Amino acid sequence: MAKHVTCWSCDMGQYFYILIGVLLVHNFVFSQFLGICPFLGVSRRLETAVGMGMSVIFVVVLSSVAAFLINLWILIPYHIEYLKTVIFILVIAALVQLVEMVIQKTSPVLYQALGIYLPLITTNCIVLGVAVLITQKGFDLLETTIYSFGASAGFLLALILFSGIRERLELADIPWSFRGTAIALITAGILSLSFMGFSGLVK
Amino acid sequence: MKETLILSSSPHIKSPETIPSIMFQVCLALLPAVFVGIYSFGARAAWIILLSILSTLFFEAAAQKIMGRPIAIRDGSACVTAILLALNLPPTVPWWLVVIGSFFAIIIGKQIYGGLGHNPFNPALVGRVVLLISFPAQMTLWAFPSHPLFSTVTDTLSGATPLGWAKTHLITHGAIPATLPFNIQQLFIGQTGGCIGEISALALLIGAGYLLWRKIIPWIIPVSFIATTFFITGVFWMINPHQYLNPVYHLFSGGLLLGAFFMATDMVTNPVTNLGMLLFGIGCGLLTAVIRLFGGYPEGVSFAILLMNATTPLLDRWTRPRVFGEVSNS
Amino acid sequence: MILHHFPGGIHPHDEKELTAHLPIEDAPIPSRVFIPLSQHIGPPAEPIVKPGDPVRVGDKIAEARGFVSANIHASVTGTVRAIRPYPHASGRLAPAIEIESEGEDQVYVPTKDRQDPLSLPPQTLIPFIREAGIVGMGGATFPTHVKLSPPEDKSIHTLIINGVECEPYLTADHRLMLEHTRDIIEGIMYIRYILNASFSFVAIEINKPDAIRMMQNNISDPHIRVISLPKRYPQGAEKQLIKTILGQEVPSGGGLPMDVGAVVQNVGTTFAIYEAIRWGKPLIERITTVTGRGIKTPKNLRVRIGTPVRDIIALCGGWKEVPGKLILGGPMMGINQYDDAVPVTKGTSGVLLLPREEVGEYHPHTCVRCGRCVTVCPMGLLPNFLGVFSEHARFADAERLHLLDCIECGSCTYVCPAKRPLVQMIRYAKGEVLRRRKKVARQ
Amino acid sequence: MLPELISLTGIGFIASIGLGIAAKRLAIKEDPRIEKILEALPGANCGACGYAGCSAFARAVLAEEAPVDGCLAGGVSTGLKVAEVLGKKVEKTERMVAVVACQGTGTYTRQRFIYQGIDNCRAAVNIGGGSKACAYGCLGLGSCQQVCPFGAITIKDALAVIDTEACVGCGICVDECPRDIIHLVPRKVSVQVLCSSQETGKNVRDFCDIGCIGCKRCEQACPFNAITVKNNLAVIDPGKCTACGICVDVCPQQTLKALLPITRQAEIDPGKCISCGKCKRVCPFEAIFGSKGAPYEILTGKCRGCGLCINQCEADAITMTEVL
Repeated sequence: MAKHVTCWSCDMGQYFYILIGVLLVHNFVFSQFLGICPFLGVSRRLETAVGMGMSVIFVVVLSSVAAFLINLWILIPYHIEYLKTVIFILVIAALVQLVEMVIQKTSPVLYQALGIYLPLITTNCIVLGVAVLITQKGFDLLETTIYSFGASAGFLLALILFSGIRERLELADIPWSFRGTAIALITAGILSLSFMGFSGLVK
Repeated sequence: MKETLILSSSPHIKSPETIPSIMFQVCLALLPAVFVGIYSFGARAAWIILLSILSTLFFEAAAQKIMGRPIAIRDGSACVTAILLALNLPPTVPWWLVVIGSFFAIIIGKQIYGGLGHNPFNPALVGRVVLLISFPAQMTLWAFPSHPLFSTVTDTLSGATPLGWAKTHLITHGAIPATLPFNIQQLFIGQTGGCIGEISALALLIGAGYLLWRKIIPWIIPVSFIATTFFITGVFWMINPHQYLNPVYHLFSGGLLLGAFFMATDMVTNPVTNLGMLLFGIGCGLLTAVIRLFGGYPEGVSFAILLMNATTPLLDRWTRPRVFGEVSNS
Repeated sequence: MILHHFPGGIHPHDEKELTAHLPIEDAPIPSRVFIPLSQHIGPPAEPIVKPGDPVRVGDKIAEARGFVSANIHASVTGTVRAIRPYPHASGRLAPAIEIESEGEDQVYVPTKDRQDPLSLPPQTLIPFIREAGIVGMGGATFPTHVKLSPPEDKSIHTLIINGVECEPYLTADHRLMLEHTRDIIEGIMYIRYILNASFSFVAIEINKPDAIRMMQNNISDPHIRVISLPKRYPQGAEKQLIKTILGQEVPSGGGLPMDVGAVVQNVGTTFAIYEAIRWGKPLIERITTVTGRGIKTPKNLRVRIGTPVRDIIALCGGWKEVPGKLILGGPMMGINQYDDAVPVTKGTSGVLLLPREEVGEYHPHTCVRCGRCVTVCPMGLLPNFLGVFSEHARFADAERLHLLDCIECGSCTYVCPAKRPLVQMIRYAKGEVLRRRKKVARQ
Repeated sequence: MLPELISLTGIGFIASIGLGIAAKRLAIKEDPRIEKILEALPGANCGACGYAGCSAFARAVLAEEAPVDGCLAGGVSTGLKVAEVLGKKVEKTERMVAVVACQGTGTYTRQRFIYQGIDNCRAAVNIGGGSKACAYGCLGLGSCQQVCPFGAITIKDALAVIDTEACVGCGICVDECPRDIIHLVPRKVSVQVLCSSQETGKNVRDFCDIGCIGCKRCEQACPFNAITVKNNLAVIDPGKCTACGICVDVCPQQTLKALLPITRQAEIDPGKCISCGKCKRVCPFEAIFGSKGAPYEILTGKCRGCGLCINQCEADAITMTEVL
């Protein structure tokens, strides 16, 4: 559904709301609980967290735009929206492979650090989630870009915050039975609670 | 045989300050607010505070017992958490809510992380936010102070805090009310609705003054916190006084003072460097103002501090002080 | 004069009232002295006497070995009894020369009387200092002749005489400045002459107003200025002192005072330099403060090097209360001993006895991140993180936080409400970092 | 039906072509054997091999910088697996085990002062040389325990105790011990001197109930001349020691201990035995009985496998067997 807005500042406000909304209020990790697997897996070190977050931003924006275009040019005209999931996954998988190869070539250090988590981007639900959501919400191309950027930047934000805490937890005297993923999940829960403070910020 | 001597690494003298002494002084500084709370809300407030202390100490001791660690309830940190939690509850809450709150504060907020010193989040705030989100009805059932000391609260009504009242009005009428239910003076001395400990700015300032004088808490965090909130709310008030509250009103209402002086300054969960503390305070202030002005909740102090707690490790990392002689002078 | 500010610092109670008013007393000659061969930084001296040899007070008994080393002299007249391992201030056994003294009444008779040393070329004065075996007497025990011979490319413009004595309890330098004012000023003239320094400062903490007055009244040279400094530990640490007076920071990562054109000398060392150049007297005795609430009668004593601490404690009436700690040096940086047989060395600025009730408690807690250590660190470090990293053997992380810049002043440990032994943790981590470096270098 | 088919296959086709090109252009060669070597390694990342973790070791093996059996933690079996990956042969390495040459628990050894400080031997040794009155003894603060990647060390009553079963002989603790009292010895039956003190016997008695006092009784008792007392301390020549345990019996301080339970035993072939009785005379344990005229026999419970009888037997009738 296309929008017809003439006021430039209202336009900007609209985009700002989309960005803030998906970055903080409906943060994919903390309030929609998507992408938890890489969130827990790659948040041990700040450096890898940043690397992972950046590659997710890259992949998500790229795949969302691709999904948007495919949706617009192929799925809608031929009335095959029901194939959305299959086709999006296909596109995402291909894109991630590409990113993986690019990183391996350009930055071996980053590649080593991200290790097995790179292929995980394929199965990072945020990627498919964003692609599906933008078609559901009826965004235009710019909104899609902003929304997908906001969503993945929110993922990066969550990763960075979380990796800081986890680096600290590594030095903490945590009871034996709660070490590792257990304490990480509890911490994520508390963070999620605090992110609920943003609720109502964007209607 | 000679008397055996003691050997240790230098230095051989230590300052008299200890963790229990710090915790004790924080408790002491909270007493004015406790008294005002009990004076305003009667025996019920006293009961909530007492219950909070008892259940918190119980959970702390039980957790340490189960984990096979020395029981350290005498270090006073659990007591501080208990009082802060109680002061952050409305005077009308049922007793089981207090117990649940202290469970989350001590067990989830602290002991699971390894106890005092390891918890990344302020335990009292963890307890409070869990309650606020899980039991919104009970947590927003306010009472007006009914002054006769040691009476039980009977008249309760919803949305009686100044901030909550203004927000409801803003949502229903599209503007804040022209005349506010409480004037600044009432807010300052504590004749207003709210949590047990947050109503009297005066009582909190007395306690805060004591802590600052004894250098128990750093001044940077509360000052930058309050100044940021004051500044942002002030700017919006100047832009549109019909929609946004007076910054002075913001300053003395809600949990801003309690949070800024007693909870943001929790040493375990805030940065250790001066610049880090400044950024921490500014961040708390910014988030508080944003949530208060634009968010769904009328009050954002708890969320703001918890969110900034999460940034503490990063702030510590990014704000290292300059090492002596580090910059080349040549 | 504008004073500059170094970061951090603490204000412990200075406890100097115990001994500040007591004139220096001469300790009686001990029956036996045990003179360690290692009383300085660098390799131990090489003995040049053997058991059975008669020695006179002031005779050289061991010779400096290597560049950074110092001569050792007999502090009493008597017979060498043995050269054997003996308790040392470092806590281990170290070789010492044992001399049995003969007679109570032994006065050192000056061998030289140089009326006007300033007429000699400056470089010729350094051998007198080297010969006398003088080392930094503030506790660092760095050989003084090395410190006074900076490399050609470093020009020294400022000489700072350190009379700060910021360690609590100690009053040895204070009394020295009061009772040997003119001699110290004479010593300053010699050092200044050797270094060709344009400016000289005598830095004294404000809590010694009589010493400041005394110095001011006796200095006639306009190029020597007495500066009274605010009371703050570690004001007397070399780097912090230079920063306060010159506003310049000694570079991090192994920088030396001479990198900013300054040399710092302790007043005790200055006095020893005076005696060495003027009278040819070697370093055979020093002023030391015997103090603390554990000793019956605190005193400022002039003791012969090698005197067992046991004798000194007995001289001062012995332990007053249940013994807790026996410390050589001040309470902030001194080394504590388990054996009172340990002898006084050139660096022993004080003998501090603390009763059990003052030091018996030791209940360290985990770090509560209060940040007090960060506030007081005079080097701008993060001692809390250094401590935690040391505990978890994360030495590379600690090194990244400038672990090696720590001067071990103890301020962090003093203020820590969790009573964590931060200095020990940091020292341990330093040792491990250096060990790892050596290992890498070997490979 | 057609649009679905075309779009799905079309997109798939385009993607595969794109990826194919990328794979060519951005190809990176990685030796697949690294993965295989990693699988063979224990993955403890202990660093005992001298490399930063198993992955680095695998690379070094491939680069022929490290030996195939360089993994001490994995031992022989791992070495064989790694060699298999590379198609190489492996020389057999002797399995080692760490031994703490001190038995000075808090019960046996006195303290010379009260130590206040961190639980770390390397830090504590700088405070007055350590609080144990013996300058050679185990400080018992657990530095070795902290660095052991295999959890083979425990501190019992201020003394490090090594679990010989869990120990893989990586030697990390040897390096960590500030007293240098942990040694690596071959993992086989042997007698160890569990003391490092070079103090005179009198001094040792002053502060320790269980230390070597240099009395030389073991030196005299050893039938193989494997023990000498140097600097007031018994030293065993591992080449000569047969682990018979005579010295263990004579040591008045209980300083000498057998490392592992005895697994060897002599056996007399009754067919070869000429019944001369020399073996019986030489046996220090009265483990051989019999009388002239009939083959001698070994008393299983008493034989300690020292092998003295083998040298005496003229008929080559005695052999050593492993009993488990």
